[in-house]
Amino acid sequence: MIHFVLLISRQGKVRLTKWYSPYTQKERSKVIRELSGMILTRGPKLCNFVEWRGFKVVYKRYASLYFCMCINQEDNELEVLEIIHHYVEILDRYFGSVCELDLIFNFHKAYYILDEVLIAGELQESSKKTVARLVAAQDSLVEAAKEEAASISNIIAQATK
Amino acid sequence: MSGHDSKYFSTTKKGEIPELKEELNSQYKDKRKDAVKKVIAAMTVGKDVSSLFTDVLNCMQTENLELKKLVYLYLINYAKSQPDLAILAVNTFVKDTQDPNPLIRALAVRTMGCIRVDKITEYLCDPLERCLKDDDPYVRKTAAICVAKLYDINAELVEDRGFLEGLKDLISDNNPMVVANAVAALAEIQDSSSKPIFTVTSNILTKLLTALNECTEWGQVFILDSLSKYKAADAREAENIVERVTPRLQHANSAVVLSAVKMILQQMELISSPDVIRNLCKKMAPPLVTLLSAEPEIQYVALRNINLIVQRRPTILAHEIKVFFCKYNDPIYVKMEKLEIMIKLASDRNIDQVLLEFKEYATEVDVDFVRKAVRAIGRCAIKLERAAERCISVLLELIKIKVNYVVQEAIIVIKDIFRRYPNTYESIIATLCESLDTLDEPEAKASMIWIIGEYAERIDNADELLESFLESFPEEPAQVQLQLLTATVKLFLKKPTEGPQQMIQVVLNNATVETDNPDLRDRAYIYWRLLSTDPEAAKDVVLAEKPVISDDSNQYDSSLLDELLANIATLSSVYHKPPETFITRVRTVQRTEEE
Amino acid sequence: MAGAASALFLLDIKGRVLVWRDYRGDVSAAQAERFFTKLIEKEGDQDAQDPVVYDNGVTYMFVQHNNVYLMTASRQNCNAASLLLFLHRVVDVFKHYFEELEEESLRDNFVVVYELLDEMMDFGYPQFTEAKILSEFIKTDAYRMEVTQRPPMAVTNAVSWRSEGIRYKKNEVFLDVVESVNILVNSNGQIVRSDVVGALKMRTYLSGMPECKLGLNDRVLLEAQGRSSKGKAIDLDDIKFHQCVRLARFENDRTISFVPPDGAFDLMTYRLSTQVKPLIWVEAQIERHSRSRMEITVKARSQFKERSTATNVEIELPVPADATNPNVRTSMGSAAYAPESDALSWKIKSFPGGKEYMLRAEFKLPSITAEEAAPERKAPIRVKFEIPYFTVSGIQVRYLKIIEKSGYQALPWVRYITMAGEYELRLM
Amino acid sequence: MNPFSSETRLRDMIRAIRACKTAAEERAVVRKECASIRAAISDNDNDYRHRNLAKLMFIHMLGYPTHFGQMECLKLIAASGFPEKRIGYLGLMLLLDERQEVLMLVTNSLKQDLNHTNQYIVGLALCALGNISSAEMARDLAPEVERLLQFRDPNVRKKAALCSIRIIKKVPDLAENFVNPVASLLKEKHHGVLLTAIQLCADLCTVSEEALEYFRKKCTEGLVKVLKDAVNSPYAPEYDISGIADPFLQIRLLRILRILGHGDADASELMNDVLAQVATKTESNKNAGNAILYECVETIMSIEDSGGLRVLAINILGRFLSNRDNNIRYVALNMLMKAISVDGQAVQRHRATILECVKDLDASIRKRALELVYLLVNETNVKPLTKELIDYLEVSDQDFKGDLTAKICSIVEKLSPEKLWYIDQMLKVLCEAGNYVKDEVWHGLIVVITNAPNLHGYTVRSLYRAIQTSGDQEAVVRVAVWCIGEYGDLLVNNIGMLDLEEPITVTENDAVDVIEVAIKRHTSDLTTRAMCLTALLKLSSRFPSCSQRIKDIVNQSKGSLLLELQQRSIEFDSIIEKHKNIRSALVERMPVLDEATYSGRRAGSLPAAVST
Repeated sequence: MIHFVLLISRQGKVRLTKWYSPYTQKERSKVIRELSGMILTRGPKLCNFVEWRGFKVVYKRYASLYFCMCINQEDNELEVLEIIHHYVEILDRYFGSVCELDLIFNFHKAYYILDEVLIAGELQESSKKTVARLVAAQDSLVEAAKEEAASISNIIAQATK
Repeated sequence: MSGHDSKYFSTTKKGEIPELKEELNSQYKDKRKDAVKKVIAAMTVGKDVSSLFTDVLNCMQTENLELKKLVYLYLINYAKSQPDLAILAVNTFVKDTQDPNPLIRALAVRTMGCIRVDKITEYLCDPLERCLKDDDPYVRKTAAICVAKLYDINAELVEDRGFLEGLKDLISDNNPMVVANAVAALAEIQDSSSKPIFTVTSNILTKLLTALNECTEWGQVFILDSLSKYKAADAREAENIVERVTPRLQHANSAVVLSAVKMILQQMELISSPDVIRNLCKKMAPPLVTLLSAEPEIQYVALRNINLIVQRRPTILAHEIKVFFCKYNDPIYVKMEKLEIMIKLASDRNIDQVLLEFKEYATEVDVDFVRKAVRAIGRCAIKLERAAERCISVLLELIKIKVNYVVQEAIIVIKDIFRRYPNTYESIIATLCESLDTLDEPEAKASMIWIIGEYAERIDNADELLESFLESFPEEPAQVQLQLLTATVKLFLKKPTEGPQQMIQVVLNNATVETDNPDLRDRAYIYWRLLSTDPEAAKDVVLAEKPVISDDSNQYDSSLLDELLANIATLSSVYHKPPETFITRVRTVQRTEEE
Repeated sequence: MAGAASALFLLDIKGRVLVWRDYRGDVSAAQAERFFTKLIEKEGDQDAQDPVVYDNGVTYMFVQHNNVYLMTASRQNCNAASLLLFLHRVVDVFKHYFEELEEESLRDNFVVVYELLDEMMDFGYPQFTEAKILSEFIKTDAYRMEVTQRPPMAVTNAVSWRSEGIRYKKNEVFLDVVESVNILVNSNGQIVRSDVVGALKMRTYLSGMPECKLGLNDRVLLEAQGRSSKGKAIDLDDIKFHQCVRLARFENDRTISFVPPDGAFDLMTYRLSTQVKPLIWVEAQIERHSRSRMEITVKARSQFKERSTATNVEIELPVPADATNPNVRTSMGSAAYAPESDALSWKIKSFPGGKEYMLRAEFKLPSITAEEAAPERKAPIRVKFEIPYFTVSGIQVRYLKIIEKSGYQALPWVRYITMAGEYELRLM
Repeated sequence: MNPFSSETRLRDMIRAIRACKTAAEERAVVRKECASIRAAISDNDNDYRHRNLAKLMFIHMLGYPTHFGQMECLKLIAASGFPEKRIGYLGLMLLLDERQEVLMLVTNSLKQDLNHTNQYIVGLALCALGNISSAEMARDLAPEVERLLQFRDPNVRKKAALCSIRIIKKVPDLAENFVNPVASLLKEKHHGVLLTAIQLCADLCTVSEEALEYFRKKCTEGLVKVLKDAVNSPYAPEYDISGIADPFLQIRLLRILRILGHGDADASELMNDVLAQVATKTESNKNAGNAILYECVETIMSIEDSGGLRVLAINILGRFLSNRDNNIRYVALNMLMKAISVDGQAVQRHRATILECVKDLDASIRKRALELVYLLVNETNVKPLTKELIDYLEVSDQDFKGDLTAKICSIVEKLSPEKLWYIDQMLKVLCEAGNYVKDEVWHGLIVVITNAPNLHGYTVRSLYRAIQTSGDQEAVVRVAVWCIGEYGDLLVNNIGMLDLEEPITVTENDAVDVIEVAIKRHTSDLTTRAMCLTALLKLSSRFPSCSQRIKDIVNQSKGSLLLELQQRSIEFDSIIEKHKNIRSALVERMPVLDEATYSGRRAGSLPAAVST
């Protein structure tokens, strides 16, 4: 089970956090501090796993961003690396050559996508295409509502002219 | 997994090094300069550009000072990893030390000293010899420091080439900055050598005191620091020296002030006239107080030092306690030190106000600070007999707020108050016992257990209270176990009834065969043997009269204090530890560092 | 006790090395960075960390400025006061060079930074930190000339803060006497501490090498000169001088004589520890009506002579961090909620002596409390103000003589002002 | 009403925050923003609610309190439109977690949304419930979720499956309700559904023995077939990862087979073939393939014995261990830990490689390898292995010394062939890293020393030497102080010399010196000083000529603020001064703690050292 997902930039800034197990606010900041200290200082050739408080944290660096997932001792570290990559590829498709700024200004979209990939700390979907389709469908629901609202306000505007 | 990831989020540059190599060898001066800048930039962000060594070296021979500085900087960084190539730089270095421009001469000699490659040091000697006698003081002051550099790399060479004498000559130099650097260099060399190399004679003293008036603020610090080791012949000389140094107390640079204070305190040891002493104390107070308006980091150093100074000369700041009251925005490290000094300066005269402050602090949010404030109240009680009662009533007020860590901290100090004023405040024991089951810190638990054992005859249910701890005996930390052991023995000796008898059996068993802690076992066996061989003797031993504790336990013993005071302004005075406890000589040999 | 820094580091806000200068080769950047990033990570709140830290044989000392840490590492028993102060001076020098010292300015100017680090410190010993003089021979790119520079005489001169050959068409000196009143009032309304810190701030625009002499109504001096001076003379507790002032001379006959640096500097500071009546007195009453509503009533009173007027008065009243919708009424001035400092800020442009003003404010609080709500720090009420043409001490500049061999005349302009320093009144 | 229709303002805020140079600046910007949001909330501002919530989420991510905005999530969720609900649920999941009481207020909205006609709204509700549900909510809403396992759209079914995992973890006794629905999901073709159903199945098996039995009986065969199909499936771009068809599915299948096969020969038998196929056919040049192989080896190691398969697995292990990729080496060490109980010999063959891994640059690998070495060590290899580790202790990282020391001590203690060797090794460790050892280590050492009467003299002399060179290691000082107190007579008289020993000359005063130095050392802590006092009492009896000097030292602690020191000092002073007659009886050799009792207790109180 994935206990939490963290996205930390090389500068130590938090870009996304998702907690599937309960941690208090205080613990959360402590976890983030501890892990960024451990992970950001690791050299490039070292393995992508760090042992931490009886858990394992699998991380992978993409340019300036570190994607981290915390899992149980007995979970498959190599698979989690694939899950991270799976998520990154979906992000890349969605944003079209994703960059850090996309994730900063559209952080909510990164969360929406993550919610189509993981629930309860488990993998939900192995098809990137399906995820993309589901996110797009929901985006267009929002678009439709927006247009409708615009036209209603138009009508009201017309009527009250 | 790798290979196909780089396309995400990335903009990586490739082939940086070859590109730089090409630019470094460009025929255009500006391009070369830019390239060297790029190399230094890469070096700065931690990239390994050592492979460009020869190419950068080629840019060394230049009229352009800026470029030269950059190349030198590069050399300092990589010479060690490329000692054979670094030799190639020697010629230019030597040439530069003869340049008509003093800036370049100094730069060359300064840089060569930073290149810690044995083979280069040999070539350094001749130029250094020249530079020590250079016409330009800027070059001489640089050369003076260079001798210390060389000594660090190869002490023998320095001695053989007579540089120490050269350095000593510079003490008589007509330029104060040169004198100051020479003194700094000599002091450092002396520090790392067991041979007597540099001692301040009265002749040197005079020269240095003269230079003191004219050199830069940093130079003044070097001079004052090395002079503070000077042992005056008698009180008169000491007074003379002090007179020359006191004006420094008015300097705006707080390091100069602290070093002057150090020197004055040293000389004061020789002065016996109470008037002079009083006068000096009066003079030192205002500058010490003003240090508290400096930057917080400086305040911190000042406070650590003031802590030492008031241990030796309490009168200096006796009337200044208010300046140590904490301000809202003081960093916590400043607050903690202020508290420490407030305790030391607390007196019958000011205790009421001090207590109000402590009480205020004890309701702050920073846990460590609150704890320290609570403890401070207790320490004042111990220190000031007449104020003890007021202190205790404040502690009881705080206990009533029922913040767990405040209660525990209070119990710890109250135990000390009991030992300071036996048979005076035991009436509050009942209040303390109310908090018994909330204690979870070993020291607080141990304190409470001690209180119960010590006053077992006055606490009706002492046996019940102690018994409640027995069950968890094996899991308790050693500190608590030891107190439980002693308290039970006391209880048994005071009330040798059935209950305590059983308890003592349980405890002794737990503390001997049921534990592997050798110290606890020893302690238990000794009690056991004592109780079984001679119960009367046991009473005499265990319940023996205790000397009353005093508050000087917070003071350093005199020899340590001497040493720390001699080290005012230095790290030793910040740590309150003699230098040898934290200085580990690693000298040039650096531990192998990756990267 | 000799000792010096092994290296000097400029680090970013996360503790990573931006630029460093190795002076002794016995502390590596990797080692320092590893230590320092860990230190920062451990302490969520950087204020909590002592500025002097020991790790594995090395002492690190650091100060922070904006988003940059300046840190020395040392393996010896070096002079901590001197090195920490040196770091602050390095900040000043960088500020002089780059306007503002921050990560970006260091990155943009790393070549000059290296040059300065080389000049300001040698083998870990502080050497020279006069920004004005440094900038005569270490130039930023914009002013770099191809002519070879030489070290200015001042670098090694007894007068290390002023270069020869300064010329002004009009020779002028401005002297501001600024007194800051520091006060601490405890929650019982008692003044527990008060003092006045004064500074003589000078700006000199003088040609050549002027010799200056300053005369104050210093009681010690006047009495020594046998002038009876009723009421006019004052006692200055602790005087600190800029390094240009001849200390020995002052010690001898209380004469303040000096060759001033060019431009702005603090000639002297002094302290007055006599208790002063708080110039502005503030009282606050707080009522919590329920979990979700609170009310503050504040009275502010000026306790100085009516002929003086305090200007730019700002009274900062602490409020809970999650307060909502302040509803404020004042009898004078305006008040605004300043969430960035968890306070209500009451501003009164002009506050004549002997007046009293009122403020009443009401806040709403959210019904849901913060998770594991840490007790809030008990901030005091803080007050800022300025009172022009007035000093608490009564200090007076009797004369400022300027003598230069060319014999020009330069008249000093003197101003007096009193302002609030650390002015804190603790709340109940 | 797009929740982000006024996106510019959110962007502006993010920009403003990004422009801050220091934490203090950022705090100021955030606080101002929060204040205006609080004002809007208090005005019950509908238009900007979604935008404010988005801002709060960003602020929350930076670690600032946002409790005042929690109710806003509920309001948005209760709105009718999808856009409001979408942002409302996101806020709910980010700003709240299962511990907040406010969360209960959302149960009703959730229930409605789980029954909504719009499948995406159902999806949002399932997702929220799956991520932050409390036990109470799980109980209340389980029937809804159970029903949704049969929803028409597979994407809702898969969400319901994962949501069920959260429910049965919170309320295990609900497990049985889910068994039947899951069994039918396992027959589906949709990968998402299959993936999540298998996961749910695995979790059901861990909470319910009955569920396990049921699935073992009914589903093993089917799942084997699914795996076979997956392995042999033709290229399907949608699920392909570097040439492998849906590794996520394969891994989950291998995992569920492991659970079903464990302890059941029949079930294991059923999966033999397919496991062999996976083990031999999977490409091992990409991470995805290795992830499958890793999972497969674990399954082979866990299910009931089949010699042939095990050989395959061990071979894969060997290949992994010699891989240059650190990730692969790391998981290889992991697998070796599990393989050790199955085939110890095979693992022993890799000992040299593993030992090298202990010294690896990578802390993660070092730690794994050290755990493994601990399991590998036995009577025959303990000496060389210990030597290697102690040698390495000298040069190892500060951070690693604690772990390393603990393991060495544990090994030496467990497998020491003779006492002399044990004592020598422990002294080496203490001298090198005495500040890193835990109390039980030096306690244990003293137990062993006391139980070896013929070595008392040798040990106390060795310690006398050790404290001269390693006086800065607290544990060395303590053990030395104790032994000198107890065996001081053997020290000064060179009693019990071993052949290998060099004689040394130590006077009674020299011995007392050592204790005096230790008690006065600035860095000595309370325990060490207290031990010094006891040692001094013992020596006052063993060395009567030093009695006065010892009394003086003891006396110095009489006014100590430290309780223990004061009490001891007073008692011991009284004994030395007034009760000489009984003194020697009090401090005669201390009864020895029976080693068997001791180690028995040790074994009982300490959990097995494996995989901590």
